[in-house]
Amino acid sequence: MPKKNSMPMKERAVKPRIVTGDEFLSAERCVAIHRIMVRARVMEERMIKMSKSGEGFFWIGGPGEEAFNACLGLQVKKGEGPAFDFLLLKYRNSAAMIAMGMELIDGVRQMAMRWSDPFSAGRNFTGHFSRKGWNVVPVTPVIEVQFVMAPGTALMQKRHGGDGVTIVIGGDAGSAEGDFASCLIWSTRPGNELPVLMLTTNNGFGISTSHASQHSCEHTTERGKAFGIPGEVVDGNDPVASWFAIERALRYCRSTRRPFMLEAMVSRLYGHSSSSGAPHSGEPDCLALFEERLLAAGVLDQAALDQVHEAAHAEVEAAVEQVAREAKPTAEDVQKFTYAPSKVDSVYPGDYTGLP
Amino acid sequence: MPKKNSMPMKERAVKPRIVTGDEFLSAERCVAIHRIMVRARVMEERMIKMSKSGEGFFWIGGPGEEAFNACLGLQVKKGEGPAFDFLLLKYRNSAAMIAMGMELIDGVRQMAMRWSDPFSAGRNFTGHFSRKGWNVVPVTPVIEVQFVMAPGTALMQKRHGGDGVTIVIGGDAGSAEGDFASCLIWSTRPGNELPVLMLTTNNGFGISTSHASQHSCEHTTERGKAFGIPGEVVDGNDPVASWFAIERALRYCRSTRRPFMLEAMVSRLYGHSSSSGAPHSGEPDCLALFEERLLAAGVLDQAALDQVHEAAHAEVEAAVEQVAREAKPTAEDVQKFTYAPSKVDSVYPGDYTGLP
Amino acid sequence: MATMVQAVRLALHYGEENLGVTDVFGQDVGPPLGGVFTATQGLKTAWNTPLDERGIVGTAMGIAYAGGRPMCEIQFCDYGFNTIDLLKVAGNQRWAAGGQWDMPIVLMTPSGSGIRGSLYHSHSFESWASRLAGWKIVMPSNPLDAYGLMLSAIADPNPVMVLLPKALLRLKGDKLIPGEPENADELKKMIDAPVGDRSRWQPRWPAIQEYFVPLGVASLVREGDDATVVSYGRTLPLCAQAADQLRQETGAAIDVLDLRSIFPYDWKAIRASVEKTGRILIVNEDTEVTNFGEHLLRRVVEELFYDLSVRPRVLFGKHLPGIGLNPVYEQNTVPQLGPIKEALAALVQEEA
Amino acid sequence: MATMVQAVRLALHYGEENLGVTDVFGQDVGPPLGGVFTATQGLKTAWNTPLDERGIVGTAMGIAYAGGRPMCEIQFCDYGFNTIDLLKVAGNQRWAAGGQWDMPIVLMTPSGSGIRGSLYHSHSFESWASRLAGWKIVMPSNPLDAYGLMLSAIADPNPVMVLLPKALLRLKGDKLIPGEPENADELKKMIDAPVGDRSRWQPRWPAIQEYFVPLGVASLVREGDDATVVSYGRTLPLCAQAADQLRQETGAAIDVLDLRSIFPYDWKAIRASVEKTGRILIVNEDTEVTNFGEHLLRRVVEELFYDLSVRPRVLFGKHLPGIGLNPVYEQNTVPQLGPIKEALAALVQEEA
Ligand SMILES: Cc1ncc(C[n+]2csc(CCOP(=O)(O)OP(=O)(O)O)c2C)c(N)n1
Ligand SMILES: Cc1ncc(C[n+]2csc(CCOP(=O)(O)OP(=O)(O)O)c2C)c(N)n1
Ligand SMILES: [Mg+2]
Ligand SMILES: [Mg+2]
Repeated sequence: MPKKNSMPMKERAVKPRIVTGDEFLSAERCVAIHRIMVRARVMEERMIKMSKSGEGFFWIGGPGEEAFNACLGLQVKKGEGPAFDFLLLKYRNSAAMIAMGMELIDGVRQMAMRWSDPFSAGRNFTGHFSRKGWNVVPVTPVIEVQFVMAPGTALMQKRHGGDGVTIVIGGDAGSAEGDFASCLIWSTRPGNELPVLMLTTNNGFGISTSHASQHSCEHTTERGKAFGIPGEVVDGNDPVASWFAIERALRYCRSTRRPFMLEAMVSRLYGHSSSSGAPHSGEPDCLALFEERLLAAGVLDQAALDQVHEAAHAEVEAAVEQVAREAKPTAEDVQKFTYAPSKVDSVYPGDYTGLP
Repeated sequence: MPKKNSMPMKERAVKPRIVTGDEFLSAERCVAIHRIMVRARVMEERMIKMSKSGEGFFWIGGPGEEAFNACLGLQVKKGEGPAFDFLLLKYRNSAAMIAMGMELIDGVRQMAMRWSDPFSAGRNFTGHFSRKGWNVVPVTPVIEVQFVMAPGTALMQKRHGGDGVTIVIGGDAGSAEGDFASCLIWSTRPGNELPVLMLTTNNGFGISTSHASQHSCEHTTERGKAFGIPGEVVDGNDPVASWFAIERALRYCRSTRRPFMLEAMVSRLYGHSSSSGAPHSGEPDCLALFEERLLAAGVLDQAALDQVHEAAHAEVEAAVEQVAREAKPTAEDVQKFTYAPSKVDSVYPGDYTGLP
Repeated sequence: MATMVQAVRLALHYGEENLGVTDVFGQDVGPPLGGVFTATQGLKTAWNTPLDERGIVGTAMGIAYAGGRPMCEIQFCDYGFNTIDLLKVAGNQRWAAGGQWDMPIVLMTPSGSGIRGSLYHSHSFESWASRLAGWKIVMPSNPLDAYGLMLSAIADPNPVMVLLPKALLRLKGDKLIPGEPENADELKKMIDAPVGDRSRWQPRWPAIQEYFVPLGVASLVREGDDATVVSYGRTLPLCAQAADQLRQETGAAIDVLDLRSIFPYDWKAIRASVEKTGRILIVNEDTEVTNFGEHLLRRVVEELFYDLSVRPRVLFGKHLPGIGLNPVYEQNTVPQLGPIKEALAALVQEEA
Repeated sequence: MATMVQAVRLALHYGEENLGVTDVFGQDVGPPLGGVFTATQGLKTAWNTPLDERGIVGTAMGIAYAGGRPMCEIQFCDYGFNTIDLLKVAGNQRWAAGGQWDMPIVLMTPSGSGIRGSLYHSHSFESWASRLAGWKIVMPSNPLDAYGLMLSAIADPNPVMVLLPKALLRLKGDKLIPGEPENADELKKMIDAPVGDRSRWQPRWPAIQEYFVPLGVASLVREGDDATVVSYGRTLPLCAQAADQLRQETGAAIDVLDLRSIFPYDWKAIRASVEKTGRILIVNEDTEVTNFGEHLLRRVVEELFYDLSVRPRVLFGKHLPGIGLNPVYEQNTVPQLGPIKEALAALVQEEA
């Protein structure tokens, strides 16, 4: 519930900041991160409702990973082509996309399976982003295959010059797929090391199966050592620690043009997906924890926090309303976008048009 | 060339032995190992000739790996079922098979593609063994897939009780396949660790591609550390070192029921296969090196060595001659062994008989 | 009556107790979940694996080599496409090694559309699977057949793939499994894990009986002289429904064959029906280029060409990269009742 | 005349110089070997990879996403079966993401039997490949077509798979590639690496020219009114030979269609020929259950049933787990000249 009479910024103590160990984030940065986290959370919670109301079907997403993802998205070198960072994401990275500038309505469009969904034209599950202008390649529902693509984008970045990095993200359970190991090998070919930032968001589970029950290797970062890949494990619930761990990791990849591994310990606040009912798990909530710190440090007061939430709710509701009026795909759209136009194809010079 | 008048055993110095560091092998064991190595080498060299003469086609095999493989085969707990060791081999392990008791003529039968070939009925390439009575599962030409099967046999062994171990062997290049990593994960599931001996025979190459050009991880054993798997690297050209490294590795797996990694540095004396022409590579030859040591230590004299070679040649020639008279598969054999008989199949109660 | 997931669970239990099943495993197959569709809840040999399909298939092979009888699950067939080489090896090892080793593995996986699964929970697998020589492939369309086919899959000493139609997994059958309690609620209480904490829950298994649906035997679910329709899985009940409606509306009587076994398929049954009717429609929902139904059509053309009164027909899914999430996509990508009925009507009506 | 491997090498060189090819890579593709069949010797962008097919396909996709134009090789198609999921993703990503990204990758791999390759160097891949929606698949049967199809594969912005018939890789063609020296020995001296030390060898490239064989266009290699035979790859020259022999022996004149593109295939050409002849035989060497040729047969039956004078025929490889090494196995598993000729003769002779 938003409260009236929030304290205006200027009245607060000078230079409030949020500190972890000997690292800190300025009030301005905290406010920016917080706003992203809230907007992501509110959007995802609205989507969970949509999955129950029939406005959408399946939900899967990032509540519990907002702190880490917001810090990541804000530090991406955003742009198109090998001079910029490439992002090979999974399905819990909405906060990173929002940090990069994604409008919430675009997330809602995908959840509502609209033709206007800019990521998949109403074809893919929510959270399966794709954005060419930002080098966000299509998220595939197939776990971990992004790790065998990462060496390809990173190779082009290294060849191009500059400091573009390939950021590839997987879950803790997914690291059991051989593709994770392939990325270790391909990104350290002697003389051909590649600027790949291998991220794991470790929430301790793959659906119902605990990480601890299947993995003797506690952190994926340990697996890099045999390949000379440095790594770090960070508390993904702490935006301060996350911010600087990501900064260090990116700096290493950008400057050395070599791989780095970072594992963030995160929560999975609404369970695996709407298939498991999406009840609240009771795990530590990075947003609630951050807000306590923001209040304690006087970066924001309760009223200001409430305003952020209120604005996010309004934004999402407006989005849901508008999206409800947007067109669905039609029967004619089913074959669209199968093929790119080709001058050397006599059957499909344009798109796919059914059997030859 | 065999020489006459070889020194009889009893005239030799008392207790000659072959020493490496503070380990040694007795004369008796050396003689046994040597005889296996020679028989393996002579058989493989005859097969290379067969690949050129048209008596066979493609050749691939183990020259350069005999020392390590002979020591391995002699230490296998041989038998059928989960109480015994399982062997998940590749195509360069003929010396291990010979050490276990394989008749050379069976190797020749496969090279000559005879119906009598006990490993594949004239269907598979040479060196692609299979022997149910010895727990030698079919060697597949698909590199590295044996590493995802190993957890299965080892699971049954652990469950059965006793000290049976799964011995799985791959090449250095093959370790780049994700299946190698899968074996690390599956054999160390917490509380479900498995008695798998993961062996790599590192000859520095995969066909024409050097290990050094593709792998920042010098030895596969380094990759076990993140999973708590102990490991060792051994000079596979030295039977003494190999013997004891294998002994230690097997003892660890047998007693702790956990995985161990062993990498043997070996030579690839006739190149990758007959496709590369099979010329001698000039790499260190474990057999020649061993014979020098046997002579120097007085375990065998030149005449005795020559006799071993002579006997092996005679054995192989007799085998080649006999095999030439043995039947080839016929057109009727093409479908055989596709299905095991089944009481619940109304179309194929016996074997496959063509389309339903 | 049991649902198909319950039938599968009962069959696996029967297999554990009577047919030597040693391991039921896969992603989320063991406690606490017992499978994303709950098909493996409460089974005594069920265990969870790492998220690694290649490891799952390979481990099953290893268990079989060492004398076990494993049933492994690929959570959705959509995620089995990185294991085709292993499936090939499982199917060829006996042939390759001159008949030394059996390979008694069962691989179970949900297949097909109908659960709003979007790109990667809507794939069909049977056309791919039918190309795996050395394997046997089955796909039930009702709980009793699921029970009987699963028992045969377990008893057969060769690799058998059990494709479960995603769309039909939660539907109840109309025939009791031998030994199944008559009251569905009672069955539920006995073998469905409760919502919430399951750590101390134990199933109470009904005294179910042996019941094999032999491999390679189709089931004639509707009978008639006017035409033949061959199908299986999700589209089978739609074909039966279409036939029923046509019968009522036009009096046309149609043989509806539930293939049940995709390989080996029941050629005798297909032949007998086509010899009788001279008209055939083959229906499935897999993509239409190099579709298993095209193989059946080829057999018909090869052996029964001169028995055909009219052009033989097929109805398959579109050759497209996937099935989209918005229902508009799914409805226009894979066969639904309407088009099946239209195709059947056209088949019956065409002048010979 | 160039062999097919030389033609491929020339095409890749042309692609590097003129069509933006950035990477030619795969196992043993770079120096010193230049490919197990030498198809990539001397190419300036060729490099060796780890022994990891999934890494190869994935890296190609990554390169394409980042604006490159990669040509990757799977050493033998037999070793590509652990990458089917990745091939599916490469084929569906454009569709899945609403057309945002092109995926201009070429995947080249030797396919089929004929080199005494035993179980794992004899597989055919086209039936599998034809199921990969979003891909285009080609398979040349002579060096000039290999050159022209490879150029089209490179120029096309979609994923294109180039299947090279193993058995024909070292055979010379009978037509010059535009710009190819007339003397085959000279070509060899210019572009084949010497035996022995190659560390300082450099190719001298002839001034070859652009020559596209458009995707989806078959080639009519023999003409006649009496029957149609459709094939590609290893079995195509056998079909042509059989047609020639029949013409000499019986006077029968047969349309021999070299499909060249497997997807999209040239339906117009097939239809025109079958409308003319009323008789068709489809030949390939892939296994016979759910074979791409069965799809073509289905199209024929669907659209040309009433134009057929006699039963349409097919000749494929047997549904078996593999091809054995002993030549007895291979001869009795995949179509050879004798059976092809017999089938053609029977097709022509049958009374309408
Ligand atoms: C190859 C593949 N196998 C199985 C699945 C089904 N699946 C979807 S998410 C998931 C668990 C993933 O766990 P993790 O990698 O830890 O990521 P998290 O969901 O916990 O973020 C599974 C098994 C899949 N999508 N892809
Ligand atoms: C999956 C797979 N990919 C490629 C090949 C082709 N191939 C056969 S042997 C080989 C090299 C193997 O090298 P390594 O693992 O080091 O074993 P080595 O031959 O050196 O003993 C390759 C690439 C194969 N057999 N299987
Ligand atoms: Mg997780
Ligand atoms: Mg090697």
